[in-house]
Amino acid sequence: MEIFTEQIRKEHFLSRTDARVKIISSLMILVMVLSYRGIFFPFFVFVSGMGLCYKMKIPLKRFLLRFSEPLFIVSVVLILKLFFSGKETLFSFAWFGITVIGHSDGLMEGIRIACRIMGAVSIVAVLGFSTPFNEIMAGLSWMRVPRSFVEISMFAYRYIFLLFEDGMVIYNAQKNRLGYTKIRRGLNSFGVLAGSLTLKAFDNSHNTTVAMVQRGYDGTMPLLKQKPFRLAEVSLSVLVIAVMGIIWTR
Amino acid sequence: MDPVIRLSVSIDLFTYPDGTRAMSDIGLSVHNGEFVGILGSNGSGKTTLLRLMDGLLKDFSGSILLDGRDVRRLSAREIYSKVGLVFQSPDDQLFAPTVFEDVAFGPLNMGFQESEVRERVFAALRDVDMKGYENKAIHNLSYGQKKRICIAGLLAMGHEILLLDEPTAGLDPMGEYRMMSLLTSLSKDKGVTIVMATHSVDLVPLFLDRLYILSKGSIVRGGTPEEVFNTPDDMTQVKLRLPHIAEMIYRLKHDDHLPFSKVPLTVGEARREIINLFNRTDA
Amino acid sequence: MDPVIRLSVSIDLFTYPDGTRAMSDIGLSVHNGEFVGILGSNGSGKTTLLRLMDGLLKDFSGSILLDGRDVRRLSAREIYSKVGLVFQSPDDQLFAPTVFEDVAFGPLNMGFQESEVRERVFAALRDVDMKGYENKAIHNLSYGQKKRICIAGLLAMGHEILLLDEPTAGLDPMGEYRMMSLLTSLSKDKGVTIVMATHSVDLVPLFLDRLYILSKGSIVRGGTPEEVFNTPDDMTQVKLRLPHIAEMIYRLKHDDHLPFSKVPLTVGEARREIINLFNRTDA
Amino acid sequence: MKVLHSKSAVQGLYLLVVTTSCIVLTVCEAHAMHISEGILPLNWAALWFVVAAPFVAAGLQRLKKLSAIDLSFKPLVGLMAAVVFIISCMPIPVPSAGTCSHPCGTGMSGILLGPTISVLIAAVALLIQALFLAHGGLSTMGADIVSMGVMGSFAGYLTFKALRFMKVNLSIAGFMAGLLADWATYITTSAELASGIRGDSAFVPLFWKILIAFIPTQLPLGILEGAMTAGMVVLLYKKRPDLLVKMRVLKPEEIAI
Ligand SMILES: Nc1ncnc2c1ncn2[C@@H]1O[C@H](COP(=O)(O)OP(=O)(O)OP(=O)(O)O)[C@@H](O)[C@H]1O
Ligand SMILES: Nc1ncnc2c1ncn2[C@@H]1O[C@H](COP(=O)(O)OP(=O)(O)OP(=O)(O)O)[C@@H](O)[C@H]1O
Ligand SMILES: [Mg+2]
Ligand SMILES: [Mg+2]
Repeated sequence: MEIFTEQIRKEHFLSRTDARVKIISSLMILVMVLSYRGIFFPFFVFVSGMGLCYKMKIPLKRFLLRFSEPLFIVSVVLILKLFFSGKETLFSFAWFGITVIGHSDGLMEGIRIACRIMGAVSIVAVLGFSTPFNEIMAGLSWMRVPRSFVEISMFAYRYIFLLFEDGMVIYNAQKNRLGYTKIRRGLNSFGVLAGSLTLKAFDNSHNTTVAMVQRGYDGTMPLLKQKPFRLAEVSLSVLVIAVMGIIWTR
Repeated sequence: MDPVIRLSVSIDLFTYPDGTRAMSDIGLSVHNGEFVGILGSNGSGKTTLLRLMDGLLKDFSGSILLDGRDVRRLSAREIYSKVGLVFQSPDDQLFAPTVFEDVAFGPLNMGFQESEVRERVFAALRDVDMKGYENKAIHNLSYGQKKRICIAGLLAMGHEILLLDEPTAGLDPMGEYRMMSLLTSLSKDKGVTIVMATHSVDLVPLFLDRLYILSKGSIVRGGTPEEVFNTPDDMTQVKLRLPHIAEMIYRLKHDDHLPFSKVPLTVGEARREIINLFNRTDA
Repeated sequence: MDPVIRLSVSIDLFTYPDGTRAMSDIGLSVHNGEFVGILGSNGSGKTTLLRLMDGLLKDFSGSILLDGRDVRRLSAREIYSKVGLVFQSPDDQLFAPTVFEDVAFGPLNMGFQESEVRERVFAALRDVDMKGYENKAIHNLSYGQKKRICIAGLLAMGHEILLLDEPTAGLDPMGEYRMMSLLTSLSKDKGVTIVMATHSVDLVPLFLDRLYILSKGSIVRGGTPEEVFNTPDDMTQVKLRLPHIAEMIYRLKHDDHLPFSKVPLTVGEARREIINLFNRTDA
Repeated sequence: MKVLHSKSAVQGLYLLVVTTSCIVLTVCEAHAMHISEGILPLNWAALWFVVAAPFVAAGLQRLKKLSAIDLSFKPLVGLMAAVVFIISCMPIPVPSAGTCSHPCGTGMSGILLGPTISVLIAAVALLIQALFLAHGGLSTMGADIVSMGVMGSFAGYLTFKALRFMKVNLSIAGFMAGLLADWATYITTSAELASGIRGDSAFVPLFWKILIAFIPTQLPLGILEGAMTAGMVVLLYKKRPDLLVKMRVLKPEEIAI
């Protein structure tokens, strides 16, 4: 489960910032990125995001993992736009008897989308890299996101880890009894694993509910209490948003 | 013995959905502030009995009264504000990601302020010797450590009645001893009523007020440790044994014909008996 | 002692991914056919050590040799056809829906014919006193029953080396005794090598050939039970204790100054000592 | 003992399918069935949020009602969300589009917990993926909820109900539900994607291009998803029918035998 970026949360300026401030600022910047018609602003956000990731000392592997999917999509979009849309020919060549045409206006359009993607992705990545899940949840709940939605998200988050753990546990138990030494038996073992993982998970969800009810669970999970906003953080973020806004209007 | 009866159980029959007759002809009662043990072999029904008392299993014939009221009629809140159950397997009980969050869950639900919650959590962790583990992920704990956190989770809530399903299984010998002392002091000093299923025969006579022996879903004997731990053969019949000390003195008395006046159950008593004997023959 | 060394462990350091230093400066070896115990308080690293020996944890510095070959270099088949590990928590080990399917999993993987598989399963269930439960759903068993099925699952495979993580925790006293006798006979009669983590101090001297005491991830003592169980204070330092019998005689000898010649560890020996003492003073 | 031999074909298939998908999981990393962060411009992103909102609201309403009766319902929904999360993280390569696609799992959750709850489940899974995996995105969550949550859940649920009403057996109903849920999701995603990135070009040809690019994987993926859904339902039916009753998939009398 190391793909979860939260696992690498370190002590740094952003991780200490109030989650609500981070969420609101990120969402505002995200909206600006998406509504901007040109290239400059998203690109600027992208570069700042990279800078923050660097400051947070995100390990390279996690960083690449996180950006691999968007980068991939960016390249697909660029290719699609370059060759399949637009009117003005940028270049053309023959390829197995087909004339392939690259369009300059298509390319421009592609770059615009690419910047938008990278800008948006990097701002959300910074939020994800710097904020633990339960803080985000507490923040969302403060922002009037329905409480039950927040709660099932927290359950889900917990169960994701549990499923992986239980999967590993069963895998080890099987390996220990020669479960994966022959291919045919291995497939069979894996089948047993999938089935019993499912059943165990259902049982587990039932058992833990019983344990929770025992300890006073009445249908609503207790959440982190929010500390009061700190003036310095709020004013800093207002400043950042204002600067961003000025750049955006240019 | 405090005359107030907190729990009174009388079960004619309880059958699990798969047809297992797990409980029949049970009658027992637990007084206020008592520390009662339930002993029995594997599969004799200890866990089932505790779950029945806790209101988790309802499909039985008979009655279980908590402070005089039928547990089947009580709401979850009414039961669990008084009664806390520690499950036998820690994995059934722990659900939060970290130690602190798990132990704090109960107090948070009770509506305490954050500072009070923290205080209770830290006190409970101290009681089970797990201070300093607050931020450790639950699934990274050792088995005995998990067991301790389970108990801490209940201690932090300060129930009046505790049901404990083998709380000392998997604890190291010192932990076992400390846990039992802690429970005894809860019962003696704070008046907490405790019912505990256990296999630790040797600790029973040191700490428990009274015990019941279960066999195949029925109670076969009940009373103080002295009354119940009688002869080794009676115990082997129900797959238990005497405490080692008692076993030894029993053998010395009956097989080797040393003139012990009684069969002591604990190290302390046995020392006294042996010294007495020694002085007598010496003189 | 058979001079052939089956397992030889020397670990400089093992750290869990979350930073816990779980093991350091470990050196031990297990001879063929030996029955070796590992004792230690909760969190001292018993489970970690067994998992290391079983090849489940590989990120350590040092070496673990199974029949002279590094476990990290061996394939799963090479390790697990020789070595079997019973996990501490039965829920970690049992995965099939019914008792029969779970116990049969190992033998089936070993490629036996159906009749042979059935034979092995039934023999193993008999050994752990669980005959008649073949078709019961695992999640409907009691804790002690699950524990027994775990052990049966390994017994059915007939490994040469068994690693057992507290196999008797949660078993009733008679089950505990029987299990230990069974393991001893496996080791003495069939030459199976057994390493077992345990908290059952009282049973150790009756059954084990040799034991190691772990504390905070290091071995602090090793030897025969007589060599290791020394003074109560040494034991309390590592959160263990002497067997009750030894404790009593120790107290009688050192605090009450009765002239015992040695401190016996088992009921049988203690009886002999006391009778001797008695006869001596009598005469 | 017959346990050594008997294993229904469907269950076997389910197991095989899960096996292969997990092998693939280790091979391939990029995935692209969710619409990625930033692809949709603000107006389109907002539109899809508006479309998704009533369904999410209905889901919340129903969650509130059911969890008041049964305290273990929320944890169960959370568990299903985790399952959907994992299933929809399982990338399968799409050679023709040079990308990966994945099953969505909402057909299964739609059958088991009902379509509106299943929309919620999709939303939760998507939120966690967006925040921590850059799989999908915050701004495109609305669109993804509509395709995976709304279309997937309702397609799965309605198919299952209709087939069960016609007395089709459990495994076939489950299979068809999974299959159609997957295809419905993918068609919707293609439409959303086409409208979002078309710029000045025409919608319909782009939609077809995207649709066709995904066909080589989406056809088999649908079958895989169908098998998985059927496997899950049959597994539960065989081993833990009590759970199916609790989740209101079956009536108590249906498991009496
Ligand atoms: N959920 C269940 N469904 C069916 N049978 C069950 C269930 N739980 C327990 N049993 C059976 O009921 C009997 C009593 O089980 P119980 O768990 O109460 O025993 P126990 O005394 O706690 O044993 P242990 O010492 O092993 O914990 C056992 O034979 C067990 O197999
Ligand atoms: N997966 C893990 N990740 C991090 N730390 C762990 C992990 N497993 C165990 N530990 C820690 O390592 C130490 C040794 O644990 P281990 O499970 O080996 O103890 P043990 O001797 O088996 O204890 P017990 O008697 O309670 O079973 C403990 O402090 C424990 O908290
Ligand atoms: Mg029990
Ligand atoms: Mg351990």
